[in-house]
Amino acid sequence: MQYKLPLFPEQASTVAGPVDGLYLFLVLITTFFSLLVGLLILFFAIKYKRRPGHEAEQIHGSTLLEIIWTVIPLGISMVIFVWGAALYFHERRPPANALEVYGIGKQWMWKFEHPSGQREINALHVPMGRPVRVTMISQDVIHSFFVPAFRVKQDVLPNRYVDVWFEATKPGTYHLFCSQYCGTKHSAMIGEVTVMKPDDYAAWLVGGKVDGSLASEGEKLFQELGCITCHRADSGARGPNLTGLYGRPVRLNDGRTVIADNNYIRESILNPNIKIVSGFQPIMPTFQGVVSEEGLIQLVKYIETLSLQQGEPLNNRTSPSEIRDNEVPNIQDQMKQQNAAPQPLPGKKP
Amino acid sequence: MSHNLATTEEHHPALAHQFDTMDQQREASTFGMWVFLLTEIMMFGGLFTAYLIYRHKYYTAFVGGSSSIDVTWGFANTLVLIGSSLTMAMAVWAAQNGKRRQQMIYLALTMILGVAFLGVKAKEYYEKYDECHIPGQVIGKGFNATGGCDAGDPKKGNIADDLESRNVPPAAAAQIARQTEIFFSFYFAMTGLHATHMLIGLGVLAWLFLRAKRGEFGPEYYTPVENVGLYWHFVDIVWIYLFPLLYLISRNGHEIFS
Amino acid sequence: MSTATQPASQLVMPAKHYLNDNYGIRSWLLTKDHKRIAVLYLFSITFFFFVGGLFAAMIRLELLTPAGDLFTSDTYNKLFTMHGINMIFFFLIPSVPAVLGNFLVPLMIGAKDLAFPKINLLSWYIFIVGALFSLATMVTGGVDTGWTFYTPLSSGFVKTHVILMAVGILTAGFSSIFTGLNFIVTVHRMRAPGLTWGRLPLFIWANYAASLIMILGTPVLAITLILLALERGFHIGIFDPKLGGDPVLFQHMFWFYSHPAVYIMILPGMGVISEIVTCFSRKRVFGYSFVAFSSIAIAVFGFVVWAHHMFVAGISTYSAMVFSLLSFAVAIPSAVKVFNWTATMYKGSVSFETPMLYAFGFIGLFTIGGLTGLFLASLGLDIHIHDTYFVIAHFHYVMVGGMVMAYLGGLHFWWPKITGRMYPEGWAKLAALITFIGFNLTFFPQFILGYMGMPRRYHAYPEEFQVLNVLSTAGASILAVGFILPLIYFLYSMRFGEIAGPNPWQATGLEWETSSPPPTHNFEETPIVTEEPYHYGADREVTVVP
Amino acid sequence: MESTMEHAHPSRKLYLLIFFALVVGTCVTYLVAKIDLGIWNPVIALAIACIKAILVILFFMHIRYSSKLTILTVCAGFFWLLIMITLSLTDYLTRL
Repeated sequence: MQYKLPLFPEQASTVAGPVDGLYLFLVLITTFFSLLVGLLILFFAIKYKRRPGHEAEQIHGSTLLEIIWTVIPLGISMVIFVWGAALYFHERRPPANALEVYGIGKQWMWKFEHPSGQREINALHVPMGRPVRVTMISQDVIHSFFVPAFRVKQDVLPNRYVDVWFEATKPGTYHLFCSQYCGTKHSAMIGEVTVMKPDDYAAWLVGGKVDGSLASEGEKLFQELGCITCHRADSGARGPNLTGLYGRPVRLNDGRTVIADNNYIRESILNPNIKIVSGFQPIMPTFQGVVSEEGLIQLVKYIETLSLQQGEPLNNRTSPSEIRDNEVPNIQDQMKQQNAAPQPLPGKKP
Repeated sequence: MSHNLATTEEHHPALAHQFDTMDQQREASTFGMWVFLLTEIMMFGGLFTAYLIYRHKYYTAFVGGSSSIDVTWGFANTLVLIGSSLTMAMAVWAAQNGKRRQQMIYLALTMILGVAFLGVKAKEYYEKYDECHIPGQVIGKGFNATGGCDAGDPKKGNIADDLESRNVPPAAAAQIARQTEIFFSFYFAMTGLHATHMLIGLGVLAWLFLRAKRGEFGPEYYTPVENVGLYWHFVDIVWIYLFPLLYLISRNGHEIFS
Repeated sequence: MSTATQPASQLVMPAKHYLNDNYGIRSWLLTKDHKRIAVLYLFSITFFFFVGGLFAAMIRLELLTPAGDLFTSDTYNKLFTMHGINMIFFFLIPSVPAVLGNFLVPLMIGAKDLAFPKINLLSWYIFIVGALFSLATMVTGGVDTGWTFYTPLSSGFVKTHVILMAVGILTAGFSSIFTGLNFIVTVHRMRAPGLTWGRLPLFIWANYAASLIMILGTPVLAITLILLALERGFHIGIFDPKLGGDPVLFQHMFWFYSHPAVYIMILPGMGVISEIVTCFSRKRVFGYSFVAFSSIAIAVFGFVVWAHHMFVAGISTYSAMVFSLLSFAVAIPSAVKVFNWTATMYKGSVSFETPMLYAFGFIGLFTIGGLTGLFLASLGLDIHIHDTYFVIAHFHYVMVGGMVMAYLGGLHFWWPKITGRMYPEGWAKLAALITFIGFNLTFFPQFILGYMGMPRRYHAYPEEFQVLNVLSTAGASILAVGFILPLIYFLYSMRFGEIAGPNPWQATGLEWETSSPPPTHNFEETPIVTEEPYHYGADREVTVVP
Repeated sequence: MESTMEHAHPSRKLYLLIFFALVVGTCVTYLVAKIDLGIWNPVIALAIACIKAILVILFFMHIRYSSKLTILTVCAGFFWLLIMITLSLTDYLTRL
């Protein structure tokens, strides 16, 4: 049996290289200072070993030296800070054209949903060479999405969408770990991320059996739950028109303005009357306990696609999340064409 | 003055072996008490920080919850506690000046006011119990999603009904009422921790009273009275903040629900 | 200063000292003597150290193979939780302060006792009550939340005795608060005549700084655990997302204490090292005031860096930047200390008794531990290594490689003062060497494991991590020998060790000017301090390096 | 060390005066709360609370007559409280 002893995980994303670069720099710093201190101690220990006739020379200290070894570490650590912060900033900002995947963590499994409707458990297929943004939520405790080969990690929280993004650079299968302790089978909450070449990925997307895209499932829910009774386009509607809403700033009736992002839409379904759109009455019933996390994701996705149907000029839009799908003329758009686009909503209750 | 006294008073019965003088002992214990109060500041501080964050996050629910508490009792209790602080300060003064009888009277008054405060608090707690405002599902009938025992119950205290009567649309009132549970969690955690401190304080006051009765305190030895006084005033200060933070959230009738 | 060295055979134990002042179990359990209370702590925490060590051994055995085949996952989860809780709350936090600090603070400042001896005894009892809660939890099935008790897992999901354990930790926390309070008041109000702040031993400075953290941080842990217990017991919703709470707030409040708490653990250790290095270099510590103030700086900065445990927990990017920047600031005073210790040896007269060997171990391992902290404070890198074995390795380099080394070094250094007898030097040197080797073999592979991506708290792991795990387990078995050896020879030396005499190391400091073991009231007459600290080689000229 | 500490203590008259001020503060807090001042309501309430707390600390708790060390201790308490609150808020106020 042959054992390998690798020192690095595979580099399979665009940030892996830069992260390893920073790591190596820090390893260098650590080695240098550890050796410096270690060798100095060794040298002093030998040179000034206690022997008869030799006495210690009483030195009180040196302000100059103190300043030197305060300022130099301070300088070095500021370099590390800026370097690390720049990387972090990059890793925290999903590019506008990222492919969207939705993830749900629960004790003790990962569920992923692709916009086109594919569902996976403890597995995630992503294309190579394209940024992927995973929007995640937990159904119970805190989990953490960790793919060492991509050098990305994000805690997955209950009651709140968080996202993480990466751009895979190398086809293959990589570990997906839950890295936040989550109870009994924490170490079994693992999965595989499969990075595929774009063609293979397209084939994979078409190959699976799919009920319907997230948006079309969301539309079904939208009708079943009776949302359309109030959220209509006409002027007499009791709820705000959702078309063109996603990613927009919304003025609330207490004067504040919020961006209608995933979390706002989710919150508005569960606790609709806390942040009310200006000009409307707080009359919507809550859907807490009525819609599952999957259902919420579908509704959010549906509301997002409502904004894409408008065909407004792009420059009127404010949020990058709105622009993203229009700019990318590949798979996702093909998928959209396959899945029936939502029609103007009929004003009747199911 | 007591500095000079201390040097001649080396064999005072209350002088502990590790100290050289009464003065050193007095300074050490008072400083120790202040350091202890420092830890108390941080303990309540943790709660205040959490309170601030949630008040920011669930402002409307905090308004709803706060409105359901009877502000008059809170106001009265503030006065009671301030009064007890005065009598406590007087008790310390009496001890410093060697007036044993007055000291006992002031200590007794402090205790009476403290008990009165806790009595009012108990009444308020019972009211909350009666209105099903105890957070969690363990005590009483459990916190109801409508913010009271039953929606439409003619009895007062149903937060949803209360909000509706203030022109809040029913759907909004229901959701705000459900979120008030978090307000009540803070209400009980904060006033509960405060009341626990009061209870401990009353116990210590009773012990002081007995010692005062035996005539143990005088101009040269009054540190225990002074330290208990510091503790009692600290508990008073906590309440000075709790009153506006818990009872007075938007009492002005401003239309925040629109 | 100290008397000239006498041949060991001529030394005799003092006729009357704190150990033979009176006898019987009552004389120990009702003692108000800080030295006896220190000994009580010594036995209590030694017990918890070996209980925690046993859990560690079981963890390492399980991780020998990739599959989770030795214990069930629930048992494994309890093992690492109980290991963490035992080691942190019942060993590391009380280790140097409650044992060496209790024994030495009054001796070093020339006082008869701590300012509040009754409170000192009370805090031992409170510690024991907390420890009993913890033992009760262990006996009735343990806790499996991880020592961090993250909500909502701890408040609503696990089925073990979380409340009981929270009460245990809370109680032990109050013991720590009272110890800190006692030290602070004692240092301010009980110093011998002439012992100004600039003349205080660095061990006192370090313990003073750690005490500041104890009194300012611990109450926040207390209230956090109270809220957690209320939430679990009464289902109120402060951290529970189902009821609108924010689980991340729990992390903020938990780390507000638990990050500074690592400085409670390491600062007194640094104080011990400062004493040892100067003594065995026969030289005044280099840059006394810088070493002293860096302790205070660490204590203060330690409070403003807590969210670096939460960079991937869902805090805002802005907040993460602030906390990262501040985290780098806390590294500076630690670096200053390391450089000053090294410079202390320069032109010294260095000898290699066991305490000095531990001090060498400390400086080397703490340097590595501290520098790997920079990896974790660096935002972009922390995303990858957060919650992996890298964190475990870093933490153990600081806590075991740093703190436990310092504790053992200090125990060897002051053992003659505590018991009046010497430990066997040869065995002790062997143990120090074994500990050093075992430690590095155990924890160095974990840095690599962590960067490879092995998450912490994993019961089973992918096969490619096995080689490094086997190395680590092998190291742990060596480390165990290194820790059991001192237990044996210390016990042996209490009866059969050579008589030490008042000052076997020819060290400076008031604690060496009284007999070993000291009399119950520490000093025959209150000492008066007229010298600067660490006044070694009084005859020599003092030179200043430009 | 300050071995020459002042042992002056406030008179009973001063205590009564402080008590009176505290009662007035409480009444003002209670009455102002009923007037609609928008954002200023909580600000005024807390400002009065702070004044009351300072009065209690200065006079009832004798800080006005205490050593620098004691004053420093009190300040440290509020300083650390401020650290906890502001640094926690760096997260909560900037979360999107």
